Amino acid sequence: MADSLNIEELKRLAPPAELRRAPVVEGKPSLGALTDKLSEFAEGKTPRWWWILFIPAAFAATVIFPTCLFYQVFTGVGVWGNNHPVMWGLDIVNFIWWVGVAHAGTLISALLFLTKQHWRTTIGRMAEAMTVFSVMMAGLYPAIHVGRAWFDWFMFPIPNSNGNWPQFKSPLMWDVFAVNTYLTVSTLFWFMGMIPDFAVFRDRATTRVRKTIFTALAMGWTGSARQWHNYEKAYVVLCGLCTLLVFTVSSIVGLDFCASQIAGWHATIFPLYFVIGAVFCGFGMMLVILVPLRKWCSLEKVITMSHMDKVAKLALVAGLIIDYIYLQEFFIAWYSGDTYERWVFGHRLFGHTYLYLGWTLIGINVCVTQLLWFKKIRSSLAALFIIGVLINIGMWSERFVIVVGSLYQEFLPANWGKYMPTIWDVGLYIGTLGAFFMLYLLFVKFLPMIAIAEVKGVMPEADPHHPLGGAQKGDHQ
Amino acid sequence: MNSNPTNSTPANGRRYWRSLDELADQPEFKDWLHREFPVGASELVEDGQSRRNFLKIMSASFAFAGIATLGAGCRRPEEKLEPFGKQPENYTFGDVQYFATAMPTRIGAIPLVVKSYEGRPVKIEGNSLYPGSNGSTDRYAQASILDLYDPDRARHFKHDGKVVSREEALGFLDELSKKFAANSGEGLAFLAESSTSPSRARLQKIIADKFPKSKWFTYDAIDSGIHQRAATQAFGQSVKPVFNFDKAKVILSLDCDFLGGEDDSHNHIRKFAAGRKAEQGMSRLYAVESLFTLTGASADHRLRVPASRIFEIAKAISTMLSHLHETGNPLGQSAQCNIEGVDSNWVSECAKDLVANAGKVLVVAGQRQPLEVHLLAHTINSLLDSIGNTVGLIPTNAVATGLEGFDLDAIDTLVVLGGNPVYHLTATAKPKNVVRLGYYEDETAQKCDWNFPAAHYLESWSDATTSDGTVVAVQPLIQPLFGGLPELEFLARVAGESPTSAHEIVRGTFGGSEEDWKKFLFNGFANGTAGKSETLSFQAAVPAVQSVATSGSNLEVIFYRDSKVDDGRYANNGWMQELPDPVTKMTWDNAVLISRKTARELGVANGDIVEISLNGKSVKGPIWTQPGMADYSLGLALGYGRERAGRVGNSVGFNAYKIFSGKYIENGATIKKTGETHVLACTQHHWSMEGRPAVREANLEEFLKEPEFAQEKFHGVEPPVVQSLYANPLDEAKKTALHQWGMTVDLNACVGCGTCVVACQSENNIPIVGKDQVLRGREMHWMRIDRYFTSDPKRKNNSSRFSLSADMNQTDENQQFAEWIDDVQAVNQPMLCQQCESAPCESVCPVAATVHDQEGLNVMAYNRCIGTRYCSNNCPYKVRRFNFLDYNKRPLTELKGTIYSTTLTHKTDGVWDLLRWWKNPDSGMRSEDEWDLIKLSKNPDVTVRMRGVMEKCTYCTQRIEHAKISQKAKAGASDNVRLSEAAGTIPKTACQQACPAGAIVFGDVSDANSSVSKLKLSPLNYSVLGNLLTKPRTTYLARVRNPNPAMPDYHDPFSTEEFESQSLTPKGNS
Amino acid sequence: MIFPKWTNSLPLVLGVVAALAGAAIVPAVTIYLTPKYTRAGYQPVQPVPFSHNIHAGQLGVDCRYCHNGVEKSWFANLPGASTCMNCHSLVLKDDPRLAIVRDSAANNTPIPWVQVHKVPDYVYFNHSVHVDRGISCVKCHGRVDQMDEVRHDKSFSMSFCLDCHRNPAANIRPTDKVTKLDWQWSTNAAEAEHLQDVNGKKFVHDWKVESLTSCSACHR
Amino acid sequence: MSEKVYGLMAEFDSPAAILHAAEKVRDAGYRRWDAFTPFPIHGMDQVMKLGNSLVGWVALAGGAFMFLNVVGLIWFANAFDYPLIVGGKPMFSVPMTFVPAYIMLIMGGALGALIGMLGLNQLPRLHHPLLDKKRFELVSRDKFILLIGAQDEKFCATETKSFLESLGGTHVEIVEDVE
Repeated sequence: MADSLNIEELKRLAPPAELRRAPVVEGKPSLGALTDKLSEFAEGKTPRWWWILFIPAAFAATVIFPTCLFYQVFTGVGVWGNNHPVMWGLDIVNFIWWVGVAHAGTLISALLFLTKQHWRTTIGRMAEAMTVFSVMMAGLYPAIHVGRAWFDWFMFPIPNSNGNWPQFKSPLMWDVFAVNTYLTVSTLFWFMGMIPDFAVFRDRATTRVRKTIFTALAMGWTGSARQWHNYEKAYVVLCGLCTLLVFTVSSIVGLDFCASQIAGWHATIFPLYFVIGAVFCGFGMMLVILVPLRKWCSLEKVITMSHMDKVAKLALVAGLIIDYIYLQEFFIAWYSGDTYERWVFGHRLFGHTYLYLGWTLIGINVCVTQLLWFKKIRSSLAALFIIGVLINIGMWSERFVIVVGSLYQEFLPANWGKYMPTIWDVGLYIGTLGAFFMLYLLFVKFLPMIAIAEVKGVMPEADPHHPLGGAQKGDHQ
Repeated sequence: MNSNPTNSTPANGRRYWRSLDELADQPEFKDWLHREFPVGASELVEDGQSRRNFLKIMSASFAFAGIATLGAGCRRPEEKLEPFGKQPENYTFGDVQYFATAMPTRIGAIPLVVKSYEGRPVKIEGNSLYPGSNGSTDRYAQASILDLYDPDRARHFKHDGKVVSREEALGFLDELSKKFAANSGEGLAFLAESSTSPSRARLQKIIADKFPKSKWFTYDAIDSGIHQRAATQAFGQSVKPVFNFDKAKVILSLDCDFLGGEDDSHNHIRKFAAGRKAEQGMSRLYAVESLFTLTGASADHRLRVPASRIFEIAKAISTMLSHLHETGNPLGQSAQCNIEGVDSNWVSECAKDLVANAGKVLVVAGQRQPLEVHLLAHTINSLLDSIGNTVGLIPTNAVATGLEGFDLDAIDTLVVLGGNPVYHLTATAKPKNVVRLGYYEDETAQKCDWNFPAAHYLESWSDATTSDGTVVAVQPLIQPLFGGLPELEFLARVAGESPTSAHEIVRGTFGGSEEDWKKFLFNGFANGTAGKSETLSFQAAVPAVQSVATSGSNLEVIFYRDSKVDDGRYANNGWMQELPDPVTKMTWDNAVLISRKTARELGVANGDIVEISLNGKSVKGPIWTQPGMADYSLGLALGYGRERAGRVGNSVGFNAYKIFSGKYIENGATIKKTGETHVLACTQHHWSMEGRPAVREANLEEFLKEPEFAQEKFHGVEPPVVQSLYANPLDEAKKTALHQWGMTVDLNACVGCGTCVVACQSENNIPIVGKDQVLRGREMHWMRIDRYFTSDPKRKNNSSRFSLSADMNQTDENQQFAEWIDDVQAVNQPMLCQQCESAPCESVCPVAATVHDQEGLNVMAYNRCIGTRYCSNNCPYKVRRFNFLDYNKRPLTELKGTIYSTTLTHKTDGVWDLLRWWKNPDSGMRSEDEWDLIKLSKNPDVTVRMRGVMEKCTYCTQRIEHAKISQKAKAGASDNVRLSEAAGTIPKTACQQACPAGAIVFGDVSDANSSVSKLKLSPLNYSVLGNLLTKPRTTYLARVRNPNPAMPDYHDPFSTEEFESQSLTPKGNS
Repeated sequence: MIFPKWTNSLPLVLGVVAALAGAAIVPAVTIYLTPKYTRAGYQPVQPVPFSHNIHAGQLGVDCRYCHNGVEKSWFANLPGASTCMNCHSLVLKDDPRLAIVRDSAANNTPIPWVQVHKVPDYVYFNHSVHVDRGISCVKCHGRVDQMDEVRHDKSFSMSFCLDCHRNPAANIRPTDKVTKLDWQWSTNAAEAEHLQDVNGKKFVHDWKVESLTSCSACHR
Repeated sequence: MSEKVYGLMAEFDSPAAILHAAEKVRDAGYRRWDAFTPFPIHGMDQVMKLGNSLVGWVALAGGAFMFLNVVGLIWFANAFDYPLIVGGKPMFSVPMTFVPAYIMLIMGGALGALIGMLGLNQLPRLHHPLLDKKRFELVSRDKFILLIGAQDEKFCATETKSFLESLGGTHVEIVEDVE
């Protein structure tokens, strides 16, 4: 009786089909079934694909990565291709790239939370993990790219008997703060989000080891209303701060460039440019991670096509803003009449040596991105995966073109030179990629990769005012 | 006497100074103890403090900077201070000492003052007391100090390749002397390099008297004696010419690279620069040449013709002038010259200009040109009253040079003094016995029966005569490090003379009173011994030379003296190998220089290895397309391709001596592509200035019309007016600071010779990095000379707008194919830290390692630097240099490789480097003996930088501080602490002091009366990239060219035309 | 239940322990790992038991009698044994403690004194400019005239140098009083302080003493 | 080992059910009670009259503390303690200070939020009586548990139990506090 009434009413209240929000989780599972589903992968047997991915990633992370790192630190930055005038090469390119990858994670989990996008709940955790691991990789580069890495502590305001302090006018100093903050805050955010899910894992634990670990990690979470009360507040605050971080960290990385003198760097657009570029790049990485994982972890009903479609649309939006910035950058270079600016930007596309990278970024970030306008493309997982990979390549090219392309031919032609990475540059990059994917695979396997409590919280069953949440007629207040 | 080495304890000294003990009983050693200007070599042994002070090296031991080294018991390791046993008088430990000496060259000598620290020479400067000198040197003199500390130099007396004792070797010389005294020198021959030493001449005479049947050959691979021989032949007396470029109004260079490759160039540069002051009237230089030389780069008009056709042009000019001389008519139609490929107007207008300036004309012929061209030059000089005006003729002793009559079969024992005849002559046969005094165990040493290590000129007594005839003293600053023999001592022993000590020989030659002798040594030269110019008339017939037309199958080869390794003698000198060639900017190599057209015709490109065949001999070398080079000429630098030069110089470049037969210009060569390629390491890849106003130029006419042409409003382009939001705190500091340092670089005076670069390297402990690192753009020179080739923009398909212009697309590798490089002008710009008042580098450093001091210096605290390299990125001038690897500590053998050994895997002296580093962080990856020599060679006033540290020019802050501290110590309790030019207390930077042209002026810009302040008021004064508002303290004085408007190739400076073609607002449209 | 009840207080305990540890480590580092501790107090045994206390203190020998290069050079030299023998050829001429000195003077074998005061190689300290401009030995070396064996008295850290460079007026004195280690403006501490203030400022002004704190003052 | 009664728990099946039950528990005058749910339940705050969480204020305090500290640090380090002439720029200015201070504000805020949340929730608390209950493990899954504490003035094992059962709660059990 009650059901029919409710359904009648719902039908009356429901918006037309085309405006109706797609369900966050398909298949209308019960809360218990949903919990089983979301815990399944972490508790189940480790599948073969995981090992196939993990072993090479772990090899890169534990062999290639330390080898390249120690060789560089013990021998000198000279093992890389960096030179005079291109003092920054892959080290900083990869730094910005990794920072960029990080950004989409924060954007998805924080900004979309504030804007009450329920669909974010199923992919938020994965995005946050991507953020944490890529910020780790990003943070590594500035620390080890310096000539004397063992003196990195000079960059921290530690009182010392030399009476020396860091120099706070330097954008690099700001970077130190920004990257450290980003790493700390995103880790906190990620961890705090996981606390209720640790409790889920704790309560489901079948072995003593798991029980012990997850009891410790859950820190005594009971899910009481009082805990939720404070938790939700803290979550909102953290989301707000993380949203600020999305716009701040890449802006500060952008300040490294726009606060300098170099033609091609000295532009006020850089903070925005880097933020949007970072988000764009991050959505690319998101696609790369989501497409295979949803299949291999059998999460098609949780990470639905509607989710993929939304990520793709966001990537498209970011891509369009990036395209606008490209346009604007080239226009300003031309319009300024500044010889040096014109030369640098002319060379990005019509010069030599690096013009392939210039066209790669135009080809991908401007052209390939437009494919995302098409519903057909957005609903093809293969296409999305390929576009995700391409976006990462495109954004990497953009970073390269910005860093190297502005340095190799600047004011005095006598200084002009070229930059080519060496195997140690590339090796370190492969090492960080390996470390990133290794950490990510470990995360997927051992930690709650989907925010169980959050997803349950946005199910209709969780709404006390919804029939599925047990609401009776007349409960609406 | 500062110290008494006989009493020293070498117990904790390194092996080098062991020789002191061994030497203690030698008579010449005792003599050394008692000479006038002693040195404290024994300090090296005795004083731990000074040994530490050798190398102000910063290393990872200071990882806990400010927390002190955590050694045993949380204390630092114990160090010993070992003072003299007997306190020396008049000697203050730690004080700098200066000694006058001279570096002998082939046809003269360079008077020097050498700075010595605790008994070891560390820096060479010119002797400014020497009449006419501005205290400058040439690059060879600057670099020669590194040879002193070369770990590869000959260290042992050797017989048949085995080490023998010094006594045994000297005993052999005695025997030799007795043997030939018995047969009056039958079968004894000497092969020596030319020398201007009166003492050697005296010994040579003694030998000739004592061994009348002996023979003496003087041979130089680079023959600089032709000027003297030509003048002698032309004027019928034994004279040598002195060219007074400062007195000339019009100079015609007939393939004479007097500013670059010729001997005595530093004097020429000084005089030439003195005659080229835009405000005070300037001389005009016509250059006719084949190679693109520094002289050509400085020329107002340059005609590129094959070197073998210079005679025709000289002949044409002299004919025109004779015609004028005989008929009194101005040059008419009859005087047109008809030389294929040469604009006849060029020749005739040049001749007219010469005539118009008669009496103030100087025609010089290059030393590689045949005698006939020299005679023609003297003909013209005589016709135009130059003799006695612009050309001085100084009486001199005739010297026979060459190898005529050198017969191996007739020689029983050949004594080789210096040189490297096996390499220079590619000799294979050898006389029965060869005794050699040599500085290296080189190619020649391999073929000698006896080898005696020679002493460096800084280790030996000698004397020399400068190009103007003044006698100068060569006195040692340090006891021979490896017990080498001075040349005079060696000769005296061969002659069986007594005394054998070089000191006494020189003293004997000098004669005079003890007072005069002391003065001679103090000043470094004997005043008033300069030759007086004589007025002589030309009296020789000029034989004609048959000129050969060159073509692709009949190429002309020009062998030239390399601007770095000379004839090969500096091949193992890392500074010289790494110094960019002033014209090609090439390091660590020589190449086959060729013009674009010829290269195209022959189908070769840069880096292609070709085989050059000449007179049945051949050699392989890489091609390098040289802008401005004459077609169908090949330029081959001598002195490379050494097989036994040492670890630095071995197998660098190719050996052009293989096809060299004594003539510097030869025709009939062919080249063949071998299909192999070779990578050449240049420090500057881009040739064009792309129309950017870095170097600003104008013709004299324009300058007179608009003196302020070079100002910020350069050719109508206004700099943006930007007001800073905040006051510069430096402006506040200026109010109380004692000085404000600044510098001007006169581009009009600079010829780009590179002396400053070497001087800076020597002063500031700048390491060499090796070819591989240069290829990666990591050379460490704090000061570099930017050389741009400019060309008529109409010949360039170029535009700065956003167009798909061909030029923009072009890689630096493809510049060699562009047509515009055929006829170019070259401009040089010394580029060093500009000491910007609003320095972009400083604000980006996260650790405040580079900041401004109150006197306007952009200072760099190396020990604070962590190496983010951001400062270099943000420096628009790119004058900061980064230690990508531990260049000081890397072994010499790794200069050429690409694999970097790391402390993780490398062993030195049998011990893992990591372990060595743990025990002593100062240790390098170099063996201890090599490392010790390197420490000796460093300037203790400048921190030696480790890897991972950015470094840069600071206007020689160590010199500034030294001057300030001296002044303050002198001032004591008074306020007389300010340095002033009037009092002569302003220090000179190393580059300034070394510059022969006086192009660099440094001083206190807050003193309105200082010369630098006055120069900054010059209308020519401008800032490079001034529109970036960096407010550089180093400013440049624009270059003024003085072309002849009547000439067919009269035009605005190409750089100006290029700028205007790129500029958005064309000239006159502002 | 895995964790017993007492573990509930673990976070608090750990927090308190960490706070206490931090509170202990920070001062420990600042005291024991800085030159104030690692350098100051260093007092090696010297080969010759030379007493500054007797020579400089009781006998009143001027510092510059032995360290005679201090006004001319960056380096305050150690005297040669011949300097010692100026007196000790008469005084204590056969004392066994002076055997090394006599040997050194006779044979020119250097005495291996152990270095006490030292700055890092990249620091270019110059004695002459300090001593000639009214900075007393005592400011850096302490009361050497009261030490039997020389002890490293001050920290010699960069901030130690900076303290004086930032405020030369507080440390400057008349140039003839530089080697008088016990000299005071007045025996009355308050008056001495006042006189130092007044005269210090006067000297700084009259002698144009600069307060150099930029890198170039010490590093090259 | 002593055992003490910690409270009575009752299980509910839906968010609405526990919300209604909570209202009734509140209306019945209980004060020491709590609802344990797998996710926050909309409306529970009002039912329990929890008011506004203090976490926000803790975060604000953390952010402000960091911001002011960094501003002070920069002024002290670069303008007061060791002023050096850097790039012709002022020793202390807004642009150079704001960026690091602002980013550290975020750091302080975030730390404040987390620490505030943990502190107010008295976490970490590894030992909890409820964790011993087998049925409690379902709270993180799909069950909703209401607990009335033994220390509540109105608590009475039997009465409260029947009260809870009357609210529709199932599996009403006593929770013991094990030392």
